[in-house]
Amino acid sequence: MTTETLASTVSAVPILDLRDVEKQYGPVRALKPLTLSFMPGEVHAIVGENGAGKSTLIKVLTGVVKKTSGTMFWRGTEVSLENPADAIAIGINAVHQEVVLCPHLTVAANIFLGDEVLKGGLLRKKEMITRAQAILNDIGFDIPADVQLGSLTIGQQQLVATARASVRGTKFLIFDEPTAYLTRQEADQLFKLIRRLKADGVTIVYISHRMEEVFELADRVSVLRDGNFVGTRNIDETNNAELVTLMINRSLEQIYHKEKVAFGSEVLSTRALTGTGFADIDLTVRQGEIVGLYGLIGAGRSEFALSLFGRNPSTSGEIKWHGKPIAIRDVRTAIDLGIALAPESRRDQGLNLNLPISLNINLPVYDTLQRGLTLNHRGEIDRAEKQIRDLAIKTPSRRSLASSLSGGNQQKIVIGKWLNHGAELFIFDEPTVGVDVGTKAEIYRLFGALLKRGAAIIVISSYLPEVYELADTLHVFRSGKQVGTHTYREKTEEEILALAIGV
Amino acid sequence: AEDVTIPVIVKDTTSYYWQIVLAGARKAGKDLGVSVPELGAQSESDINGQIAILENAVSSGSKAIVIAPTEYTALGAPIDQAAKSVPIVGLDSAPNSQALTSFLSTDNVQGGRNAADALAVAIGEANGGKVEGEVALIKALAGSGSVDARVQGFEEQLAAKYPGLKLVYDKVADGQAATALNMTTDLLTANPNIKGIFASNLIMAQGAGQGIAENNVKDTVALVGFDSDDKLVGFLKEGVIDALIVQDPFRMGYDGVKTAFAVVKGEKVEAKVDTGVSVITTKNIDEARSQELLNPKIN
Amino acid sequence: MATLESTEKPVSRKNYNLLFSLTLVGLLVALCAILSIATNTFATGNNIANLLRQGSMIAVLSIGQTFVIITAGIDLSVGAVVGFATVIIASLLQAGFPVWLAIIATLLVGLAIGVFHGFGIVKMGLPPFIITLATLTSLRGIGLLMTNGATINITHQGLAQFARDSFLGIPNLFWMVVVVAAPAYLLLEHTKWGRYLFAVGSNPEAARLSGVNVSKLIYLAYCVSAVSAAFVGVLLSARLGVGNATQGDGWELQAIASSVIGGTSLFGAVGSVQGPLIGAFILATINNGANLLNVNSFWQRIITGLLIIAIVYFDQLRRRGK
Amino acid sequence: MATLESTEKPVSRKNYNLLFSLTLVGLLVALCAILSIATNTFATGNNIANLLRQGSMIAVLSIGQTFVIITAGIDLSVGAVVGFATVIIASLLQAGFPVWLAIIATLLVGLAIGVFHGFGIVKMGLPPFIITLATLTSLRGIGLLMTNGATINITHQGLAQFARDSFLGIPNLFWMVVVVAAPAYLLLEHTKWGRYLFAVGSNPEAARLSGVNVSKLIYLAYCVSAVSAAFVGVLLSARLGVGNATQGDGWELQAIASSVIGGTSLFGAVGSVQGPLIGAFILATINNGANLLNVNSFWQRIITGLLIIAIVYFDQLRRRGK
Ligand SMILES: Nc1ncnc2c1ncn2[C@@H]1O[C@H](COP(=O)(O)OP(=O)(O)OP(=O)(O)O)[C@@H](O)[C@H]1O
Ligand SMILES: Nc1ncnc2c1ncn2[C@@H]1O[C@H](COP(=O)(O)OP(=O)(O)OP(=O)(O)O)[C@@H](O)[C@H]1O
Ligand SMILES: [Mg+2]
Ligand SMILES: [Mg+2]
Repeated sequence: MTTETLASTVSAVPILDLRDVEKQYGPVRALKPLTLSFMPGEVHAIVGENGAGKSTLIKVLTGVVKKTSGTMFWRGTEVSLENPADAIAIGINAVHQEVVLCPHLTVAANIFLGDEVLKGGLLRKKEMITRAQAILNDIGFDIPADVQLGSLTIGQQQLVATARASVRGTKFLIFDEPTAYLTRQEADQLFKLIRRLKADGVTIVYISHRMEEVFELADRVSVLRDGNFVGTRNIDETNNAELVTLMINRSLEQIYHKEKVAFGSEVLSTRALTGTGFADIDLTVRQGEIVGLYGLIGAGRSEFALSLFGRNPSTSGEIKWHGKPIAIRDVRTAIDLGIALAPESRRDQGLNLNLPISLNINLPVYDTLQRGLTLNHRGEIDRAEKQIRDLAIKTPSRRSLASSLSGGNQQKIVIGKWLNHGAELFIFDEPTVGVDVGTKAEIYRLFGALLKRGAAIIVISSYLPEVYELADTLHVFRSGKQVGTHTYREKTEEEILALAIGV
Repeated sequence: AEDVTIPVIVKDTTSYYWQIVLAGARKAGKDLGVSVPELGAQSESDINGQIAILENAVSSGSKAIVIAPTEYTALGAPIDQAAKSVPIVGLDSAPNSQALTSFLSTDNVQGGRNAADALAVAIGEANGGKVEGEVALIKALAGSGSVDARVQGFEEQLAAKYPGLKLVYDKVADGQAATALNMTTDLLTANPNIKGIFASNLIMAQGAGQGIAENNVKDTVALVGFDSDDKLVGFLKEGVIDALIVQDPFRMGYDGVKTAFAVVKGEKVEAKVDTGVSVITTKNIDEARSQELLNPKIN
Repeated sequence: MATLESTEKPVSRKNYNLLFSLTLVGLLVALCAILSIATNTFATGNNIANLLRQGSMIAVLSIGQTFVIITAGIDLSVGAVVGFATVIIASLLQAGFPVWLAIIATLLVGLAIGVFHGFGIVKMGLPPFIITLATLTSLRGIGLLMTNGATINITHQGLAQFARDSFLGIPNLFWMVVVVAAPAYLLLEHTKWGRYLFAVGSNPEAARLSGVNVSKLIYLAYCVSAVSAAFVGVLLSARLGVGNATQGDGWELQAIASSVIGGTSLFGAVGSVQGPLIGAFILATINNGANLLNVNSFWQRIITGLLIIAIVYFDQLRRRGK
Repeated sequence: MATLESTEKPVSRKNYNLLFSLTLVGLLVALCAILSIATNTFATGNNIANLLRQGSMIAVLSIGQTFVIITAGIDLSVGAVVGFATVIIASLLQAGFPVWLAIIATLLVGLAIGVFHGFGIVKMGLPPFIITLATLTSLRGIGLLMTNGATINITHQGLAQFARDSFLGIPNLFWMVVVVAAPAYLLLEHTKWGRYLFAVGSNPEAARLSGVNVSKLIYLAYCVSAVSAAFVGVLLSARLGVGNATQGDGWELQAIASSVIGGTSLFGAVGSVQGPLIGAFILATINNGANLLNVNSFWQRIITGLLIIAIVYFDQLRRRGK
């Protein structure tokens, strides 16, 4: 123990030191020899494009995957992390990019998984629930501790994962895109938590595609590109433009932009539409228009979108398609009308993870690829290759399984599979979650192309700057109700946020 | 006397043989005016199932019980136990119990001996009187009492009387005709010199017979089956099967109930009755007794 | 199908389980009530004792099976293990070993089988279905080889007497269910191991990331199942007084069915100890009732199939309704 | 276990499948080579014909089963459907119906069973394991009830002759495998329905949100399986010349084993037509070889179990190695 106390007092000694750490997945070199130090008590951001190797680095640090070569030093002594238990044992914890918890267990059970409260060898269930609730309340997360995790929204699950990682005697805590599914308000709570942990001497590694968060939180930032370590900067010695240039090796001027497209005729409108999770929604969307839906987690936007898409049909109210009242009873009806939905949860709703990229991309259009008795294989291949090219999906082959992609690249498939579908109304639910800045710009440009083709778009986002800048009309949702409708920049971001929170 | 209930518990209700036993019991029930629940496990190897059925029969207030014990030892104690409340009449195979009021059985060991004799005769006929060569045995199940008894009789008789016949192949087909058929074709491939086969029950004989027909070796390979139905009689007539060893299951069922009813009425009954095994070949198939055995009035 | 579960409402697992078992108990009670009216023999002490004896073996098997299914696995070997265990204990007893030693040895054989399954799944990467199917096939072969297909007679009387006797008016065999169910309940519901079993079935990756030794838990589940099966083998040999390698044929499906009727999900992470127990006794009651009512054994099969559908359907309805 | 799959390398599914079947073929060839050396009867035309006949029924069953398993389901009823179908066709033929009509009617009965399974899963929300287990139980009951446990003798000679004959030197029964496998291959690999089946097995919700009619595909899979099983019933009745409700017992496990040996994953979304086919013939070759070598029946079981483990293990190794 003496060496440990010694090491922690001498702040010049890195808490974790990586030397030539490398990771290969078969032929894929996800992480090329990398040398990097983390200092005790710092907040160290890591940025990079999709597939740059950020999550891979985290997985190596937490023993989830074994490094291919290189050495790691924990407080000056070499460690080999064979499995997650080894990492946890020395105090390394992580909130991984994909929510990795057990949906069948309660929130409390998830929080204490692997670290149960016992008495006489038996579980103290009540105590765990009480304590979990106290932890959640303390952090400021409004989540019941005794419900099954699977019954929560994905954003809430993300918060549970965060709460879980922060309470286990952690000395080194890694967040892999923790705000992807959080709204600004929840993100603020998270930041408060991070600052508190930092004050307690915990080292934080923070991965994000949102530059403003990096500047808000980090002491130092490291950039990865294509598995290579590009450099580390002190936060006050760098700026947004420099980081973006380091990341993508070119500069990028305008990130949020909506091309000006003249509005055409009305595509869809709803009146007093009511269903599970939302009530009395009135909105109209026209050709060439982006309608934004903003709200906090659980505000009912996704439920509303799913009802337009026929997945959970609405219970009352009216939907008009090109001015004519219609009923959308199932997904097929919606698709046949010309509605496309890129859903919120890529894992649960958007992807067939253990199937090839090609199949995922083509899934909505196989109807058009069927020629008589057999499938048009050429068309299938061409379409897959085109989307991989257009969206710069980073993969060795269209035949790779979707699960082998980095998070952001998976998200590109979720969007990509609908892009050439020829729909008239596109609903994008959190379309840029986990997507890097370059690709984000690419996606927005694609939105523009769709609009010019005469399509209409509904964008749901919990990331206010995104919808704020993109939407021609912005609807604010709160607890399943529509609480405001505004045209572009009619109100300030602060006013919108206040409306969504309801203060 | 409709309120007299005498259940009959057989070994395996899914087998045709036991259905004939039940048919005989049913007939007796009608003739005597007693109610005869027809019970039994769903497989010969389900000893535990038969014990449960016996227990239920006792607790459902029967006046007497007729049972064909599926296993010698295992049914002993349960029958002892049951006999404390009701008289028990045994059928077909013996249990390890002294408590049976009467016992009507087929001597399966004797059936096996008869099978060996019949096989020897058929081999002799096909080979100009020479009773020698390799023979095979296809068993229905492993660990089934009646099959084991037949096999025992068959092997004993071969050893005792036909030193020229060598048992070279001894397989278990798990009650599946297709398996017996596959085994037969493979046997004929591996041992082209095989002279005869004994198939230890109805389904085995169906499969083995099909194998012999499929390979067109009915003139060179003798086949003896145990039990009978239309299919096997057809085979017998075509010459695919040379002899069938048949029991008298109908009588066993009929007399079983009749005996049990006599016990209920307090009459004296025989402690042991042998219902007999017969060998049926093309020579005696048209005799009245053979026809009676081959065509039980099952409904 | 996972499809159909996606519409489930958020319900705390605990309450749900309790309610579910209550309704299953309700079903069992209803079945018994109907049978008590339909026959005048069902509700006799003697018959109830029979019923308890008859259901007990599948009940024990289904508890073990449930541990495995909770990890999203399956154990097809249990029927064969039962048959094999009867051979082992019978051989040992006939070789003159004392009863306690023979029982322990048989349970250890069960343990070895469970370890082998764990090894096959964890180290060799075999699907549970395959490794346990292979064991099913091989164990029957080994048992038959050891006995040459014959039955081994157990001359020891104490064991047989034990299987027939009662304690406090309840058959010893049923007490054996309690002996298995009580610690199983404790293990599953009140220890971290139980919780980890659910975690492994729910999301093995999450469990691993939490530092749970997933491999160990898989060993645990298969060992519980195999040892339970060996224990049932001991009980069966006591009840039958013989060892016979072909016994327990098809019991794996009965055990799985009991478990699923009792609310276990074959996709893992959902299950209890009380559910399978009740499931097993529902099946036993159906059989017992059919025997008492003198239902033709072919009809009995048909009815059993239909009742299984009805019971599970009813349960689905109730779940959705909530 | 999902755990162990997470370390899998990204390999293109298509190439992978091809390679995989090649290696299985390699195994089959190796088995055959060994048997050709060990016996002088294995490599005879006559025996090869026998082998093809013997493997053909399980092969057809395993193809149907694979469709179901790809959707992450299971069909335990196929063995019972086989037995039941032999009863149906035998009864129809003995009642004087022409062969073609009897065959069509039998296949329609199979279709009805498949529709029933689809209905139970889709509309009633029952787990596939339960509904098909219930059908297994009930169908045997119905078949036994119809025949009273007896065998129905088929006097029609053409059918039996067909099962015995060959065409171009290859047994007709094997041609029947081709008749099933070719369209099955086309359906699975070269139509949108095939793609949809994989999508449903991988993530039904994602499939549904992509416009796939998940329910329809589940009906499709279970109908393919049940109709295949009914077709096997037709073939079996032709081969045996009888209808008997207890035939085909346990074939469901053989079909599933063949499918899994052939690379199908019981977690769904992974499978092919050629794999199960080869799997079935590997099992048939093991049995045929054991018969030719006159291996004791008990040893045969032990060896079969061990070989299943060895084959699947070997395959796992190869997968990981890549
Ligand atoms: N299990 C795997 N098998 C094969 N390749 C993988 C696997 N996991 C990741 N990769 C590849 O490794 C590279 C780095 O992926 P990683 O997930 O680390 O990226 P990332 O920087 O986290 O990206 P994102 O911002 O999109 O989350 C990518 O090219 C990805 O396709
Ligand atoms: N199946 C369901 N049954 C009942 N209520 C539900 C169901 N699914 C979601 N809800 C509730 O409906 C409300 C809206 O959820 P929804 O996911 O649409 O919110 P959202 O605005 O899209 O937020 P998020 O950013 O979390 O997606 C929430 O209160 C949620 O708990
Ligand atoms: Mg990542
Ligand atoms: Mg949402």
